Order: sequence, then C-alpha cells, then structure tokens
Amino acid sequence: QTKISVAAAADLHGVLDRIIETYNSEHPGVQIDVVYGSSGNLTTQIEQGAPFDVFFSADSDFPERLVRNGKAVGKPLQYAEGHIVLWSASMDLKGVTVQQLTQPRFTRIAIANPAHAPYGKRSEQALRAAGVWDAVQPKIVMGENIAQTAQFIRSGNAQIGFVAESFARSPEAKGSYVVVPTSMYQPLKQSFVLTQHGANAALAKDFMAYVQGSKARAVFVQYGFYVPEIAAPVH
Amino acid sequence: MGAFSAADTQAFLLTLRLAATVTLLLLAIGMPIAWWLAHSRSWPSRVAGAVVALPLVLPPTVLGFYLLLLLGPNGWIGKMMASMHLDTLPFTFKGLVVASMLYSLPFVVQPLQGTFEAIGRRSLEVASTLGAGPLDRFLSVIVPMSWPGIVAAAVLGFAHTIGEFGVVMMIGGNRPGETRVMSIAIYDHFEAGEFAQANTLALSLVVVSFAALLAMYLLRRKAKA
Amino acid sequence: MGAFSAADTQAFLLTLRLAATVTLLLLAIGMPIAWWLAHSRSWPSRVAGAVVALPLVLPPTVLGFYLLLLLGPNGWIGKMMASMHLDTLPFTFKGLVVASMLYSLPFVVQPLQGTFEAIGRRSLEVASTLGAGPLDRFLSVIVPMSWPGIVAAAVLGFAHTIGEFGVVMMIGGNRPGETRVMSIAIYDHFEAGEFAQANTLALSLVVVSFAALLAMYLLRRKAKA
Amino acid sequence: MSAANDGLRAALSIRRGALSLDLDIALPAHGVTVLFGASGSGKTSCLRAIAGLEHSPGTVTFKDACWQDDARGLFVPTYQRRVGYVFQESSLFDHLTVAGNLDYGFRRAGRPSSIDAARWIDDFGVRPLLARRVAALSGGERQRVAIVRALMANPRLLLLDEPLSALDGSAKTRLLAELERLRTTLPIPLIYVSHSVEEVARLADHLVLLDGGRVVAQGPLQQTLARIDLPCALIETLGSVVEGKVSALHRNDNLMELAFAGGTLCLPHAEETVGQTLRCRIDARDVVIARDRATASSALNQIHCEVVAVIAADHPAQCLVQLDAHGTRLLARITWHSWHALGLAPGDAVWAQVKAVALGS
Amino acid sequence: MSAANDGLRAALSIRRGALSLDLDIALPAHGVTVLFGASGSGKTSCLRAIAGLEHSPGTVTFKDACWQDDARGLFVPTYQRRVGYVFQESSLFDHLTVAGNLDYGFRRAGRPSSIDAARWIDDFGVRPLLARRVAALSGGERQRVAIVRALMANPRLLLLDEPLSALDGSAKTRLLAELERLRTTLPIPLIYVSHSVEEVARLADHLVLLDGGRVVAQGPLQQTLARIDLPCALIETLGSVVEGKVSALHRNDNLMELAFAGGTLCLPHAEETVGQTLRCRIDARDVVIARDRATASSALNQIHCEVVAVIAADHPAQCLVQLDAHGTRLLARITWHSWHALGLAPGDAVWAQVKAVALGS
Ligand SMILES: Nc1ncnc2c1ncn2[C@@H]1O[C@H](COP(=O)(O)OP(=O)(O)OP(=O)(O)O)[C@@H](O)[C@H]1O
Ligand SMILES: Nc1ncnc2c1ncn2[C@@H]1O[C@H](COP(=O)(O)OP(=O)(O)OP(=O)(O)O)[C@@H](O)[C@H]1O
Ligand code: MOO
Ligand SMILES: [Mg+2]
Ligand SMILES: [Mg+2]
Repeated sequence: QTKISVAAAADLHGVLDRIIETYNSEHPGVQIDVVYGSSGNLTTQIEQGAPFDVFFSADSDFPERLVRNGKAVGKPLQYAEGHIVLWSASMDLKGVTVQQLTQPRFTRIAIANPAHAPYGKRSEQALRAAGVWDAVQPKIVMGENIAQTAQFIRSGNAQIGFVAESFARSPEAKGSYVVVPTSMYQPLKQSFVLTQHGANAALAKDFMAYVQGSKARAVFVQYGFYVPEIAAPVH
Repeated sequence: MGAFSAADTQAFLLTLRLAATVTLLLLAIGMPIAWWLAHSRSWPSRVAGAVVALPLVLPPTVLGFYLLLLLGPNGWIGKMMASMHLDTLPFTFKGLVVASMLYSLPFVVQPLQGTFEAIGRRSLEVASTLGAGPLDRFLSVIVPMSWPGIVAAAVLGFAHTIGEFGVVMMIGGNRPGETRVMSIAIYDHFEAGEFAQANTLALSLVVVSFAALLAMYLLRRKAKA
Repeated sequence: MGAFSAADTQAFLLTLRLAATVTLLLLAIGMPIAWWLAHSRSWPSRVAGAVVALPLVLPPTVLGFYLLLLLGPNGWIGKMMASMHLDTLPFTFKGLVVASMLYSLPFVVQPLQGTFEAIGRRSLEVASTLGAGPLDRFLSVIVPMSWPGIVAAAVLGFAHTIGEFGVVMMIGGNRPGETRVMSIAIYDHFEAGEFAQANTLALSLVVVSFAALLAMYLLRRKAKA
Repeated sequence: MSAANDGLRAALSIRRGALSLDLDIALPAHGVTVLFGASGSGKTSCLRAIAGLEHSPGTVTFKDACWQDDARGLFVPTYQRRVGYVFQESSLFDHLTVAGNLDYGFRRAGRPSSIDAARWIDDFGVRPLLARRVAALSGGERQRVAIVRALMANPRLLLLDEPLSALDGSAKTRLLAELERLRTTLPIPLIYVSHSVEEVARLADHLVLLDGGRVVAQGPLQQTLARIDLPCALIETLGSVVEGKVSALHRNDNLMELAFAGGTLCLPHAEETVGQTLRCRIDARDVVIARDRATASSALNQIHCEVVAVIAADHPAQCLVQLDAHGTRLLARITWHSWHALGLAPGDAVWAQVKAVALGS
Repeated sequence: MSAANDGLRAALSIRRGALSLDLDIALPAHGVTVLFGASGSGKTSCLRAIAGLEHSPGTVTFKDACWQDDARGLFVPTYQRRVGYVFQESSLFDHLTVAGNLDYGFRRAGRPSSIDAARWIDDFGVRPLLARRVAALSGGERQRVAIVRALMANPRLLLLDEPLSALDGSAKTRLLAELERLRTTLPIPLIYVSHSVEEVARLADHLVLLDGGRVVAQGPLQQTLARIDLPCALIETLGSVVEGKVSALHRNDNLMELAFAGGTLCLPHAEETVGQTLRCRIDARDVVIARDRATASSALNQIHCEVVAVIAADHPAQCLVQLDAHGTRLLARITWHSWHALGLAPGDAVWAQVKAVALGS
C-alpha cells in the first residue's frame, strides 16, 4: 500500500505539509493526501464513513469521541501542544491584553467557531477568563476553523483575533502578536488516532510512528508548537 | 428532535429577510437587464449577457474570496467606503445582500430573458397602436404575459439566496442576527455533532419551504387555468 | 501569481467532469419532467412541481446533511447498498453526481418548463397531422423551438454544479481526484493563506468560464438571427 | 345513414363553451365534402374532432379503421390517423424554412415516389419561396405553403379549414382551380370547411350544412340543393347547380355548349373537351325571368322552364322562384314587383335568361 | 400631388426581401381610402410603415403633425401617433378577457365620453363575448373584437388590414354595413386594405391601386374607376359605381328609385330615405346589353347608354364594353359572340339591363 489519506486540524496547515515532505524524501513512492478542516468537522465526517486513515486533531476530545464510537482504533496519542495568541496584521499589539479587547479601536475580533474548532473553544475560555466574553460579542466574527480565522485577520477584515501561535510565527505572517497566558485557557493537547478505515494500513502506522520521531518533533517546534518530552498516551 | 432555540429562530428570520431583500432588489434591476439582453442584438448586449451570467459559473468560494479582498479594508472598494466613513461590508448584513445579489443575479435574469424572448413582437405592436408607451407596454403586456417567468425568476432568486453557503462562509463571519443564516447554522450544528438540532432546523426549513412552494405552484396553475 | 499545480489541474478536470456528467444526466431526465409539469394540470403534477423545486429552497448544507444520513453507512440507502456489496456513496465521485443532480435539478427543470409553457399547442397539433408521434414531436418541434430554454437550462445546471460548495463540503471529504472539486481546492488554498495559488485557480476558472459563456452567447444570438 | 360505410362516419357530441353540436355524418370515400355554415357554427370544432385534436365523446370510423369508439375506450392519436390538416389560421413552423416545413410531413410519410411534390410546389407557386423564413411570407403565401405541406404528407383524408379565406381574388381563383383539379386527381376524400358559396359550388360533391348547433342537411350536392325545407337564406346563398356534358365547342368565340336535360347552356370555354362532364353554378340573382324569348340581347342562354314555387327571400322586396327545366332545378331571385308585373304563378311556362359570362369563372 | 395636404401624405421607400415598393401617396383628411392590390403587393408593409411599426426611409405627415422625416431625424413612435390598427391576423391579448382587450386602448385614450362604446359593442355583436377568454373565440368573433377595440382607442386615423377576410358571408355583410355606417359617422379618415371588389365599391371614397411594387393609380373612386389605361383585369374586377339620390320609395314592393344623370335605377330598399345620396356598384357581369327595350322581363332596370369602347376581357371568350349613360360610366362584360351577334360598335345606342336584385346587397 502506497497511499493514505490524512484528516488534519486546520492549525496544522504548513507544518504537516513540511513533515510529509521530509517523510516522502525518505520513503519515495508513497503518497499521503491531507485534508484540513476544523477538528469537529473532520470528526463528524469520519463518523459518517469518510475514508481517512489517520486523524490529527487539534485537541484530544475529538479523537476520543471517535474511539468511543468505534470509528478509531487504539488510543489517541498526543503529538504536540498548541497555544493561542492574539494576532493583528496591521496593529502593534505590544502590551495588549485580552481585557483590552473591549477598546473601541478593535471593531472586529476573529475567533474560530467554538462549537467545533478546539482553538475557538480556547479563545472563548480566554475571553471568559478575562471577563469580557459578553462585552465583545458584537465584535466577534467566527471562522469555520482556525485557518479561516487567520485569513480574516491576514486580509485585514478583522483587526485582531485569536489564532494558533504557529500562524502568528510563520515566516510569511505580517503584523504582531501577543501570547495569551496559558492560565487563561487549557492548552491544546493535540492528539492523533488511527481510524477504523486505516486500521490495517501499514503505511499509516509507519507514518504515525514517524510523526512521533525526533525529526518530526523538531519541525513542530520550528513551526511554533510545544512538544511534550515523551509522546505518552494522554491521561 | 432537538429544540428550536432562540438562536435558530433568529437565523431563520435573518435568512428570510436576506432572501426577500435580495429578491426584490434583483427583480427590480433584473427586468430591465433581461429585456435588454432579450431584444438587443448589439455587441455590448452580448458581452453584458456573458458578464451577467458569470456568477453562474463561479464557485461561491471564488466569489467570496474576491469579495473579501475587494470589500475588505485593503481592497479598493473597502478603501473607498472607509474614505466615505462607511463601515466595510464583510461581516455585515449589507455585505451579504451585495454578495447574494451578485451571486443570484443570473438566476433571476436568465428565466426572465427566456420568457421575454418568447413574447412575440405582435403583442407589443398592438399595444403601441392602442396608445401604450414603452413603460406602459412593459407593465401591461410584458409583465402579465411573462408571469410564469417572473415567478420562476423570483423563486430561483429567493431560493438561491436562501441556499447560499459558500459566499456567506467566506465573508459572513457567522454573526448571530447579522450574518448567521440558516445554512451556516445547520452546518454548525452538524459539525458540532448536534444532529438533533441540525435536524430540527433543517426539517423546519423543509416544511416551510415546501408549503410555500406548493402554495405558489397551486396559485400559478390557477392563474393559468 | 502562483503556479498551477498538478493537484489544481486535477481539481479543475474533476470539476468539469462532474459538471458535464450531471448536466447531461439532468437534461435527459429534466426534459420529460419539465414537459409533464408544463402541460399537466393534474394534482400529482402540481405536487411533483413543488417536490422538484424543493432543492431550490434547501440550503446545500441541509441537503448534504440528509444525504449523508441517508446514504451513509447508517442510512437506509447506505445499508441497502452495503448489503449489495456496493460502496456507500458519500465521499465518492458517484456520490457527488447523485447529490449534484438532486441539487441542480430545479435549475434545469425550471427554465425548460418556462419555455415549454410558452410553446403553443398549435405547433404540436400541426406536427401530429403531419404524422409525428410524441417522441418525434418532442425532438422535431419542442426541442428546436425551446432551444434558448434548453441552453439556459444546460448553462444553469452546469454552472450550479461547478459552483457547488456546501454539499460537497458535507459529503465530499475533499479527496483528490475523487471529490476535491475546484470550489473546495480554492477554499483550501485560501485557508492555507496561499492567496497566489487561490488567485491563479480562481482566475483560470473565471477566464475559461467567461470564454465559454461568451461563445455560447454569441452562438445563441446567431441561431436566433 | 348506414352503419356500414366505406368513407368517414362520425357521431360526435361536441360541447365547447356556448357551442353544443350533435354531429352525425356519413361521408363518401371519394370526392369533396364541404362543411358549410356561418361563423361560430362549429365547423372548426368538427374538423378538430375528426382529426383527433379534440376528444369529444362519440365514434369515428374511416374506411376500414376505427379511429374513435368511446364505448371500447379506443382513441387513435392524430399522428396515426394520417389526416392532412390545413388550419384556418396560419400554422407554419417558425423554426423551419418553407422547404423545411414542406419536408416535415413528406419525410415522415417516407417521401413516397407516388407524390409529385415538385408539381404541387410549382402549381401552388411555392417554388420561389422555398428558401424563405416563414416570418418573411405574406398571408397568402403562408396559406399556399400550408396546403402543399399537407398534401406532401401523403394523407388518407385531407381536412381544409377555410384555406382560401386569406387569399385575394386572383390568388383565390388560381388556387380554387388548383383545388378543383386536385378534387379529380387526388385519390383521397377531402373535407372542406367554407362559408363561400362559390367554393361550395365548384368543389362540393357532398354537402353538410351546419346551422344553430346541428346538421340541418347533408347529402350529395344536387339533392341537398333541391330541398325546399331549408331556411330560405340558405337556399338563396346556395343557388343552383347544373351538371351536364360538353356538347360543342365554338372555338372562334371561345365558347362551349353544355347539354343537360333542360336544354343547352352556352358558357366560356377554357380547356374543356367535348364529352366532358361539367358542373356550373348559377347564382339566383343572375337569372332573369321573362315571358317571352328575348331577341337581340347579350343574355345568350334562354332556357324554357316551368315555375315550381315561390318563397320569400331574405330581403322583403324579393322572392325566390324555383324553376324546373326538365328535371334540373333552377333558382331565380327577382323582386316581388317583377313577380306581380309578369303575373307569374306556379305552373306557368317562362324563359330563364342567364348571361354566359355569369356562368364563366 | 400637393405638398400642402391636410390628410395623410407618405413618401416612403419600402424594401422587404423581394418587395421593393416606392410609395408616394396623398390621402384626404376624410372618408375611406382603400389600398387595393394582389397578395404580396405590399399592402400590409405600407400600413405598417404608416403606423410607425416599421421604419422605412421617407417622410410621413398627417394633418398638422409630422410623423416621420428622416432628413430631420424625426420619427414619432407608434403610440404617440394615435392610429387605430386592425391587424390582418388576429392580434388580441391572450392574457386579457374580451372586455379587458376592449378597455385596453379605451382606458389609455382616457375613456372619452365622445366614444359611444356601448353602441359599437352592440353593433358589432361583441356584447355576449365580453366575459370570454380570447382563446374561446371563433375566427370571426376575434376580428369583430379587434375592430371594436381599435375604435374604442379613439384614434385619429384608422388602419384596417383586411378586417373582413376571416368572416363568413352573412357576418361579412353585417360588418360591411356597419363599416359603411362608420364611414359616414366617424370623423376620422380610414385606410382600408382589401382585395375584395365589393368592399372597395361599398367603402372607398379614394382608391390606391398597388401592383408590381408600385402605385399604379390613386385618386377619388369615380375618377380612378373611369381610367381606361389600367390593366383590364383591374378594370374588370372594379366594375362601375353609380352615385345618385334616392328619388322615390315603393314601400309595397320594398323598392326605391335612385336618380342619377343617366336615368333611374330601381333597387331594393332598406332604411334609406328620399333625398339621401347613395352609391351602388354594378358588377360588369350583371349588365346585359340589348338593342331594344325589353318587355315582360324581371330585369327591372333598363338604362339608355352609348357604347364608348370595347376591350378584351381576361377570358378570351369575353369582352368589356364601356358604356356612357349621360356621364356615368357603366361597364358590361359580355361574350364576343354577343358583341358580334348584336353587331355592336362604339357610338351605338343600346339598352343596359340590370336586375334590381343585382344591385341590392
Ligand atoms: N375553448 C372554447 N371555449 C368556449 N367556447 C368555444 C371554445 N372554442 C370554440 N368555442 C365556441 O364554439 C363556437 C364554434 O367555434 P368554431 O371555431 O368551431 O366555429 P367555426 O364554425 O369554425 O367559426 P368560424 O367560421 O368563425 O371559424 C364559437 O361560438 C366559439 O365561440
Ligand atoms: N420580413 C420580410 N422579409 C422578406 N420579405 C418580406 C418580409 N415581409 C414581407 N415580405 C415580402 O414582401 C411582400 C409584401 O408583403 P406584404 O405582407 O406587405 O403583402 P400584402 O400586400 O399585405 O399581401 P397579403 O394580401 O397576402 O397580406 C411579400 O412578397 C412578402 O413575401
Ligand atoms: O480544529 Mo481547529 O484547528 O481549532 O479549526
Ligand atoms: Mg373556424
Ligand atoms: Mg397583408
């Protein structure tokens, strides 16, 4: 088998492509297709029979839901930890805190949809922790997933918003960002799982092992993720 | 079956408001355009025909992509609006109206054009000899004679706007009461795994729509008989 | 401007294949349906009219939602297909064809119905007296006389399929060469921040589409003249 | 009316809005049947029912085929009846040229070699129009194309709904002559709707008179014309028809003599030959009644007759005098003033004077 | 043709496919002008250009208004010309009832009280149809509705394109009588397209003859009819028209006498009154020429005439004899046989015999 299909959370845009590139250079002749989306969307699709072999979620809840439903095999494994930042393409955010988002100069605040994008859920946690969730409601615009949310900010349509740190630190990213203290939200235990569809795919298992290897972890770090010392089963 | 939440009701009403606004505006501008396209054989009208039809073949995501760039604060329309101290259009109801009008224009113009082309010149000539000027002829001959086409245009325009998802996804921002229309709300429920709520919402839309369509069909046949 | 990658080419061709397949199938089944709707005044035909029009007012997400529930491994059609050892339809090209046909059906039927209604009975009566049976009359009278309507139906159906995003998003699964159509590919580029590639792809679609539309418009006017 | 009929038999009950027409007709398998009646009397409705374009309850049989029998649930669709139909209003296909229109039925009939299409195209003056679009034809041109188109479809029965009403005098004369020729050469029966007396006289072998929603009379032309129980307006419009044999030609004067039981009529000669059977209609108003044979008058024909009856004409000043010339009925419309001045009474012997030219065209 | 004209003046160069018609006509401000010509001679094209439905190069003026002057780039659109137009083919609005059709132009004319709509509706027999859908009308009914609709739009000029061709005999007679009445009561000019001689004779005050793409003659009716330079076929179809005054009524016989310069004609009487000017057409074939005055004949009218000229008629057996009855031209169509038998020659004194009934309807 030379071809597998991977479903990945939208925050992995870039980093996963890079990892597959390096994997490919070591395993010529194999093909790994990636589909990005919000973790919730991908989970629902897998539940409905979408033929993905591996699922990279932005958190650990969605992979666990798949395991519970019998749509995935084995335990979800954490491959990285994700953090959120406040990012703007046009403003200097030095010293800006989440509390200050109520200021009138921020007319539009972009977040991912908390209903099915883990990054959105974390953004909501941070806003609630700051006590401004209700106050900023009229300014909130939601992206379907974190990548679309980043687009709202990148194109200037929203002056500011919450994105994965990886987006704000990517080489092409313009503007400035400030880190949101991890005390204000639960950092994302980004986990992946082998799906029912991929249960017998040797290539999938091999690729999953590769992702946990040191080379891949280096790439994650390079793109702004945090990598746990040991890729141990979550919980 | 899940409950019909206040948020869902809001999405429902917003959708109807959007579709109604867009349909009325489109009928108003679509009729003269369709008439022109139906009866002129000049070069400009042919090119215009193709331009009007363009949104037909553009995926909503393409349209949304360009609209976001064009209407956003860095786009030239966005800059123009900002210089006039107007809000930029993305993430607003007005923005959805503009986008949906662009998107649904051909769906209104095409059926109108089809019926207009089917109306022979004779009826218009007769009306002229009976003293009816151009506008009068339009209202007293063309409109009643092309009634089925107008109904079709309105239904297509309305429906296409209700069903619009891609463009709204790109430039809506999912704002309750402003840009969170039904299609988005259902998608959200679905993605969140809230099948019951998705089902309630979808079913209510199906029932209401079907009732409206059926009524329209029965009325339309009555009018013909 | 970004490069036109192999993946993009694949998406482009896949989209054209999907739209062409769907349009041909829809014209084939849409014509008899439209004729029936245009000329029968029976109750069943009125209800059928409303049913055919239903996808018009359904957001693609609703349609996609129900299709997924119905065609998926837990839906009754899905189970039926599984018991016949057939692949389930969601996330396959065939599935997209089925979904797009449902979705675009009214866009083909409505303009056809409009032109068919505009054709008087007399021409058909004349053809009867000249020995033309029902199918013959259809091909030799109705089709040539309703040419503008048929072209409109084909263009609308084709375009609506090309532009489809919501349904594909729900049941496509974004599989390269199988279900990753243009609208999805552009959205992906957009999300990935690959504006240049999104732009290339979108622009190529615009250019090709506009050329096709323009050619069609010019031809159509020629035929009329 | 016999049930065993080798022509067309239609028993239909036609209801359309105000119209309520109970039709029961039996038409011969050959020759021309004219359906005659006022506007709105149901002529078109009748043709449509025969062609199967309208389904009125009843039965229709044609020769060996049963086209409609509601008792048996039988209704043969129009296209299988092979009836040619020339509609009252123009009915050409807009999307085809004239040639395309003509070929439409011709092709479907299998372009039979028995059909001399070229001749009809010439006879009806359609050749110069072949390449035209239908929209570029005048009213008369359209109708000619429609007639040729119907003929070329090789029908078993030809229905014509006032085919000449859109034509002007000379075109009408030409077409009428053409139709008269068709009448003798076409091997199929024609049903011809008309409210023109001239057309009736020239074409009809068989006459069906419609009035007030019913068939007031039907039968062979002569018999029907001789009936005195018909409304006088009808009798008057119909006039009389003399049928005889050409007995002599006067080539110098371009005249010929037509011999019939009641005598000889002198009338203009065209291409007729001696011995040929000919029919000639005499308008009641063209007949002058005189007590004596006239001399030195341009009224060439003087026929000795007996006055049979007199009835009031439509106009109060006039009366209709039925004359008998050895078995042939003649009809004269004269004023009551003349009737009295001449002291006429049934049984009187008189001379009926008819100008040769009145008998001509 | 004077440039200062208070009626309609049209100088147009009409090109439509094969048709190439150079029109230059000046019509009086009152009365009926009949455009007469064969099928395809351009009558309809002409009306359309006058109504502004077609833009052929040239100029059109009507009374004080200039409707078209290409030199000045002027072209008044149809709806501002206020011309009534009755089309050759039915042209009712399908989406309206009969009443809706009638009201369409009436409303736009401001429903003027000067228009006695109710009377026209009754006169043309349209009242029972008012609530009908247009699809449920017979051919004749449609045309009647179209005429009333045009009248009710209160036009300044009425154009009628063969309005009677779809009608049967009796309906035609009735409508023709109605149009004749209109002719005298309507204060506006009518242009009437026709190829029926009867209609010409009954309605025309002014005649425009079209043939082969040009105007072969135009002018007041009598003058135009008297011209001998016209094609004989035309002369023959036109016949002659006698205009005189009603001089006596014979109520018992329902007859009346019409006195004119050449004598007296006796003809059926309807509602005419003594002193009324009346016009009566005499078909050439209805005139019998005799050397002597006939006695005991039902031919009531005998007029003393002089033979003016003889020309060959269309049929080789026949000739057309022009007679002069004290200034009124009469035309007789007789056979050459009779011409020779009677030994006629120009200058001879003869009796022209015409039946009273031939003059009637
Ligand atoms: N669909 C209809 N609904 C109601 N009445 C109708 C319908 N069709 C015809 N009629 C009426 O039926 C009568 C007969 O119509 P038909 O067309 O058969 O007459 P016709 O004899 O052909 O007359 P014409 O010589 O004017 O063509 C008319 O009075 C007409 O108004
Ligand atoms: N659009 C056109 N293109 C080409 N030829 C045309 C067009 N319209 C009319 N003609 C031709 O012009 C001629 C005159 O047409 P028109 O309709 O004016 O004749 P008409 O005198 O009204 O005849 P009719 O008595 O048959 O109605 C005809 O020979 C016709 O074929
Ligand atoms: O699952 Mo996401 O990356 O929060 O859209
Ligand atoms: Mg009829
Ligand atoms: Mg004409």
